[in-house]
Amino acid sequence: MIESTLEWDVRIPEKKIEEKYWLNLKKRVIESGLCSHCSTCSLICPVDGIISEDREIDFPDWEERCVDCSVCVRVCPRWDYNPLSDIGDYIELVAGKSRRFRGQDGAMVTEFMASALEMGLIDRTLFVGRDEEWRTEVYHIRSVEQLFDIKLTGTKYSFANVLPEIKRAMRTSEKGIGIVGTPCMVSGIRKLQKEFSIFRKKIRLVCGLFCTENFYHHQLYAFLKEKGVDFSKLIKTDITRGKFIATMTDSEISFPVKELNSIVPHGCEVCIDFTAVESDFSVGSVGSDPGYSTVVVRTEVAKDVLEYIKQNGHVDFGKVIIEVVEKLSNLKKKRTKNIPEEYRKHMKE
Amino acid sequence: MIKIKVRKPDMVENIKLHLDALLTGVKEAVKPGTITIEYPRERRWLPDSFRGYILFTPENCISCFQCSFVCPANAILMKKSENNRYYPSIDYAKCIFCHFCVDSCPGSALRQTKIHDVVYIDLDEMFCPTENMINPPEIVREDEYTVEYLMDLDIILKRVKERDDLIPEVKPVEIIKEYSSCYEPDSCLACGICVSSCPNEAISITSLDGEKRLKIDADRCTGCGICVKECPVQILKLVKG
Amino acid sequence: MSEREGEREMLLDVPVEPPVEMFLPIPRRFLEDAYRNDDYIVLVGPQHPGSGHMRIILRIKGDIIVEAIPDPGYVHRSMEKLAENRLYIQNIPLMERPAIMDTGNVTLGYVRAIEQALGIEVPERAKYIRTVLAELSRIGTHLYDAGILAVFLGHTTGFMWPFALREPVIEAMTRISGTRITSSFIIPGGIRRDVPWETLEFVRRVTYVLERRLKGFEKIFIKNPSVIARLKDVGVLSKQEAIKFGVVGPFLRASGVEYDVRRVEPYEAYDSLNWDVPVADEGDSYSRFLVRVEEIFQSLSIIRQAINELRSIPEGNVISPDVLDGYEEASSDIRGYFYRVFGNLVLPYGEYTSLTEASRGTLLYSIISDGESNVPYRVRVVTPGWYYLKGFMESLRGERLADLQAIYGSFGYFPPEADR
Amino acid sequence: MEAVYELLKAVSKEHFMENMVSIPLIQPVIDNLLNIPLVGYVVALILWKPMFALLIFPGLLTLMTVLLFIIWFERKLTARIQWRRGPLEILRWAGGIIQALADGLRYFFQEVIVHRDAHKPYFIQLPILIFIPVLLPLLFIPAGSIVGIKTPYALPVVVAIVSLIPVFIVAIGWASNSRFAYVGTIREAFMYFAYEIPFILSVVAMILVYGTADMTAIVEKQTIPGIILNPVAALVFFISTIMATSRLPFEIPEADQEIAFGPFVEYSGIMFGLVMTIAYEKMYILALLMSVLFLGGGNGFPIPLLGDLAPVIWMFLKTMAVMVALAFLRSIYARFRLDQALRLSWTTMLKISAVAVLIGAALNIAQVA
Repeated sequence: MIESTLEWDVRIPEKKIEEKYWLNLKKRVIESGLCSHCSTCSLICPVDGIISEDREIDFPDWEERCVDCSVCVRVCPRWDYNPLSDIGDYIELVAGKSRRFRGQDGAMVTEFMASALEMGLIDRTLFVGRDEEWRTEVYHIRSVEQLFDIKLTGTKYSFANVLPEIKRAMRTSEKGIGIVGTPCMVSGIRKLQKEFSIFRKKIRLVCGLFCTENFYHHQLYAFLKEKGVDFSKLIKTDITRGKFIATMTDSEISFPVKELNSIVPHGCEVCIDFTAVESDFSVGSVGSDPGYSTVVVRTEVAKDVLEYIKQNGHVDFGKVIIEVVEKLSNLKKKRTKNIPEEYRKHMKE
Repeated sequence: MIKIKVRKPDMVENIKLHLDALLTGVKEAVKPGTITIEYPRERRWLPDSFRGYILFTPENCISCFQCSFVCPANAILMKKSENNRYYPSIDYAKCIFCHFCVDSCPGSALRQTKIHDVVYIDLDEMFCPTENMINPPEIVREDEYTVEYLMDLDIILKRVKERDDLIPEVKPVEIIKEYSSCYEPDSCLACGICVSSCPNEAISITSLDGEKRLKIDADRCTGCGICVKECPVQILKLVKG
Repeated sequence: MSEREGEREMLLDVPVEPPVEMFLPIPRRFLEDAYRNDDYIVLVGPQHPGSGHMRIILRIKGDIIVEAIPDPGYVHRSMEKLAENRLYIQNIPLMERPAIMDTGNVTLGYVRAIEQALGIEVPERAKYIRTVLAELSRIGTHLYDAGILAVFLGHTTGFMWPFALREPVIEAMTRISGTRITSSFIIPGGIRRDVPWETLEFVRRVTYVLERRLKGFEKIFIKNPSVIARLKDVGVLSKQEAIKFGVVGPFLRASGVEYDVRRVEPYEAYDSLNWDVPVADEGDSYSRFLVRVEEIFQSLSIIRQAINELRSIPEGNVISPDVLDGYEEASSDIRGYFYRVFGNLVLPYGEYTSLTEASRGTLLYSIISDGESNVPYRVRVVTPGWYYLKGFMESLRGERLADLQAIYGSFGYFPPEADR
Repeated sequence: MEAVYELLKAVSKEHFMENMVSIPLIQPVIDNLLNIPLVGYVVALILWKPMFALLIFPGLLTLMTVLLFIIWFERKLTARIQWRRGPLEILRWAGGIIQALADGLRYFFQEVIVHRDAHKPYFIQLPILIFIPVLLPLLFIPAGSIVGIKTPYALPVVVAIVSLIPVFIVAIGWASNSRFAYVGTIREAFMYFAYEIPFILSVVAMILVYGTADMTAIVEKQTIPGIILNPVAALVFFISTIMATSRLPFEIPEADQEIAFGPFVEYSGIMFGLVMTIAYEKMYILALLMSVLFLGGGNGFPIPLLGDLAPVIWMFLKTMAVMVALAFLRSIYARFRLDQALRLSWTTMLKISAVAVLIGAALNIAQVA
C-alpha cells in the first residue's frame, strides 16, 4: 500500500515581476534571448498551454488559461542559469562502433539505448525521426527491432519536440524511460528531476549529445535550399572540421559552418556546454576515428550499460583522442562573453 | 453426431404431407395459438430490470461523469446546473438503451424504468435535459389490461385488469465510501486544477509565504474521481475508507 | 443440368452494346463477353425483396445462372474502424450491431478474446448462464432465418410462425437481461448480474413450449410438399466444394463435414453438456435448412441441461474477482461499479484471437492491443456471413434464376452481418 | 307499328311482372310497392328475374359484397392461422369488417400515376375493359330459376369468356412497359396455357356426365352432387381454379416477393384497386361455376317463405364455401416454381383430367343405356 496523504505543501519560487509566472519566464528568459528551446516548460505545463513548435516557445492565450502555478519557472534551466562547460566528471571514456546498428558514425546512442532496453533498465525510449523534408518527429521506441529503422539514426540539426512527449511516455512506462537530448535538454530534465519525484523515478537513462548549436527547422531548411541541397535526395548532414557537409545520393555540398552563424538561435549563443555535462553518458563523433563515436560515461547507470555491451560484444572499441574534444569544448566556451553578467558568477572558476 | 437423411417423398407420402399441412391449418383456424397483444389497450408485463427510459435523482448524483464516459453512443452530455454541479442529460436520438450508464452510476442517481414508448415531435425534442429526466415523461396510457406470458406447455396469455407500474422500485446500490488522496506530494505542481475541478469543493489551496498548501477534506469528498483523472502528473488516487 | 441436354443453342445476331455508363464492379471484358454470347447480365438487388441490402450480379443463359458475382458492402459500417476509437467495454454494444438477433454469440466471441488477453477464468455459474444466452440467440437466429426463407418462398405462415416463436425466446432474453435483443449482457469476466432461479425456470419452460409449437411448424412448413419441392436438390454444394469455398457453420455441416467450434475447441460450458452435431450429406438447400432445424432442438436440449446444472450452483458470484480488482462487492451485480471496473480496461500487449460458433457459423475476433491505450489498436471481425459468401455464390451456379431466392434463404445470408 | 307495340310490351310493367322473383315473406310489401306509380315500375324491373340476376345475385350487389367480404375474410383467416389478429381498427366492434371498403376509399383518393414509358391509352383502358370478360359470365349463371340469359350453350360461353381474362392481363403487362410486368406477363401466359386444358377437360367431363351444357338443366339433374359423381373432375377443376386465380401455391405471375405483383406493378391508386380485384372477381365466377357444376348450384332444402330466394341463398353459401377454401390455401402453401407448376399441369393434371373425361364418358354411356 502506497503511503498517501491528505495535506501537503509545495514550495514555490519568488516572482521577479508582479505578474503571472509565465510572464516572468517570457520576459526574463525568452525575450532576453536565453531560451534554448529545450521545451521543459511545455512538458510540465498543467494546462498544456505552452507550445513548442518550430518557432519561439510561446503561450498564446496565457491571460485566460494560465493558472499561475509557477512550474514553468521551477523547471526552466535558464531561469537561474548555471552555465556548465568542459568535459565534466566521467568514469570512463571510450570510442565505439556498434556491430548491430548503422548510424551516422558509430551508432552508439542507438546501441546504448537498445542495450538498456534489453537489460530491462528502461522499457521505452524516445528517438527523433525525420520526414522527407527533414522535419523532426518523435518516436516512442519500445523494442530493439524498432531501432533498426534508418530514419531514427543520424543527426538532425533542428529542434525536436522530445520533452513534451515524455508526458505521454510517463503514463504508460512501467520500468523507466530513456531520453536522448542536447545539453540544454539534459539540463532541463535534471532540473525537472530535482523538482518532481515522479520524474526521478521514471527517467532512468539520459543521453547527452555533443552539441555546438541547433537550428529552427524553417531557417535551416531555407538556408540549405539556398545552398542547393535537394532534400528528397539528402541522406546525411554532418559537421566536421569546421564544415557543414550535406551528403546526397548523388552529390555532396559542403560549406564552412561559420556561414550558418546568421541563423544560430540566441539560446545557443549563450550556451557553453559542449558535452552535456549533466547527462548519464554523452555521445559524439568528435575525438575518435571516422566511423566511431566517442562515449563519455559519467554515472554508474551508464557504466552498467557499458559493461553489458562489453559482455555481449556488441561494439568494436577504438581510440579516443581527448584533446580534440577538449579543443571543441574550449571553442564553445568562448561564448561565455555572450552570457549576461548576473549568471556568470555561478560559473566555477 | 446426428445424420439427417431426407428422401424425396413419394406419391402416398406426398398426399399425407399435404393433408398434414392442411389439417394443421384447419386446426389453427379453429383454435388459434394467437400471441398478439393489442398493444395500446393492453400492455406486456415487463420485468423490473427492463431497460427503458432513464430517470435521474439529482440528490444522489456526485457529478462523477462516469455515465458520460462510459456511454458507447456518446448520448450523455454533462451540463452545468445552477449550483455549479454537472448533471447528465441524455440525447435519446443517440441512446441505445444499453444502460451502461445506469450500471456505472455509483450513487444510484440514474435508474431504469419500464417506459419504452415515448413519442417525440422532432430530433431536437429528443434531447432530454436534466430537468426532464427527474420526472417520468408524460405518456398517454390507454392500457387497461396487463398481459403476462406464462409458459406452461404452451404460451398462455394471462390478462389481468390492472395497470402495470412502469416505474419499478429499484434497490439502491450500496455506496462504498471512497476519497481522493495524494500519494506523491513531492511531485505536486500546485497548479490547482484539482481544486477547480472538484464538484464538491473538497480540495482547497492556500498560499502561504513562498509555499502553497493543498488540503483534501475527506468528509466532503464523494469519491467521484474527477481530480484523479484531471491531475496532470497523476499523483492522486482514490482510497477506500 | 441434365434437362438442358436436348436443348439447342441459338445465336441471335442482334447488335447489342453493353451499358458503359453504368458502374459495375466487374471487369468490363466480362460484360462484353456476356453480351457477345447472348447471355444476360441480371442485377439482383441491392434493394433485395427480402432481408438487407446486397447485389448479386448474375450472368444468365436462358433461365440458368452461369455465373454469380457478389457485390456486398451496401451496409458496411466500418465496425472495425469504429472499434478503434472506443473503450474495450464500449465495443460490446457496437459488436452486437451487425447481427443483433445473434447477440449472445457475437458478444461472447468478443468478450472471450478480452478474457483470453487478461487471463480471466469465468465463474462456473456465469459460464452456464452465458451458454444459455448463446443458445437462446442461436434459436432466435435460426427461427429468424427460417422466417426469411419462408418469405422468399412466398409462405406467409412460415414467415409469421417463426417470428412468433421468437417471441418466447425474446421474452426469456428480456427476463434475463432486461432488454429484448441487444442485451450487451455478457461482459469480460462474467455477466452483468445474476439471474434469479424463477427466470431460469421460466427459460426452461420456454424450451418445452418451443418444442411443442415447432411440431406444428414442421407440418405446415418444414415438411410442406411445396417447400420440399422448392428446396430439395437445389443449390447443391458437395463436401469437397464446401470445404474448398470455405463454407462455415450449419451450411458446412449440411454438406457432410462435422465441424463445430463448440465441439472442436469447447468454450464456456459446452464440453460438460451432452449434445450432438447435426450433419447431412446432401448439401442442398433443404438439408441446409433441416440442419438448422435440428440445431434448434439440440439448443433446446442444451438449455435444459444447463439450467439443470445451474440448480446445483449457488447463486451469486457471476463476475470473476480477477477483473473486479478490489470491488468484490459487485461480484453478483455490476450495478454501481461498471465504469470503475471496466472504464480503464487495458489489455496487455499482443494479439488475441477467439473462435466462436455463432448461429450462422464460425465467428472470428482478433484483438490487437498496443498494451498501453484503453482502446484496441485493431479489432478484426470475420463474421460467418463473410466466410460463406463465396460458397453461396458458387452454389448458385447452374441453378434456375427462380431458385435464387430459395438458395439465398437457405443460407440465411444476412448482409449487415457479412458487411459489418 | 307492330314493332313499336312489341317493344312497349317488352318494357311494360306487366311484362316484368310475368317473370318476377317471388318472395312470399315480403310479398305484401312488394304488392303495395307495385301499386305506387313510378316506384312500382322500378320494383318490378328489379325483381324481373334477368334484372335480378344482373343486379342482385349473382350480379353486381353480391359481387361487391363478396369482394369486400372475402378480402377482409382472407386477411382475417390468414391472421388467425398465423397467430395474429388481422385488420381490426376500422369498425372495431365488428372485427374490422369494413377494412376493404376503407382501403378502397383510400385507393379512390390516391393519385394515379402513369409512368412515362407506359402505353398510356391501354394502360388506363385495359383495367376497365377487363370488366367485360369478368362480369359477362354472371349473366349466364343460374341461381334456381333466376338467370340472366337462359341458353343451352351457357357453360361453353362462360368458359370461353373466362378464358379471355388472361389475354387482358397479358395486355396490361405489355402496356405497363416494366421489367417486372414483363416477367409477370410471361409467367401469366405460361400458366394460362398450362391450366386451361385441364380446366376445359374437367368441364367437358361434367358436360358428358350431365349430357347437357345448359346450366339450369345441369343443376336440375344434380340429385347427387357432381363432386360425388366425378370427384376427379372436381379436383382438377379446383386446382385449375387455384392456378387461374393465381392463389398460392400457384401465385406465380404475381409473386410479390420475386417480381413485386407482376403485371400490375406499375398501377397505383384506384387503378390498382381495380386490377387487384380482378383475381377476386375471377375467383367468384369460378366458385359460382364450381358450385353449379359440382355442388348442385341452387339445390338445397326449399324454404317456402323465401320462395325464389332460397336457391339464391344455397348457392351463395356454396360459393362462399369454395371461396373460403381458396382463401384458406394462402396460409398453407409456399409458391411453386414456374417450371414445377408447368410440369404439374402438363403431366399429372393432364393425366388426371383425361381420367375425369373417361369417367364422364362412362357415366354418359351408362345414362344413355
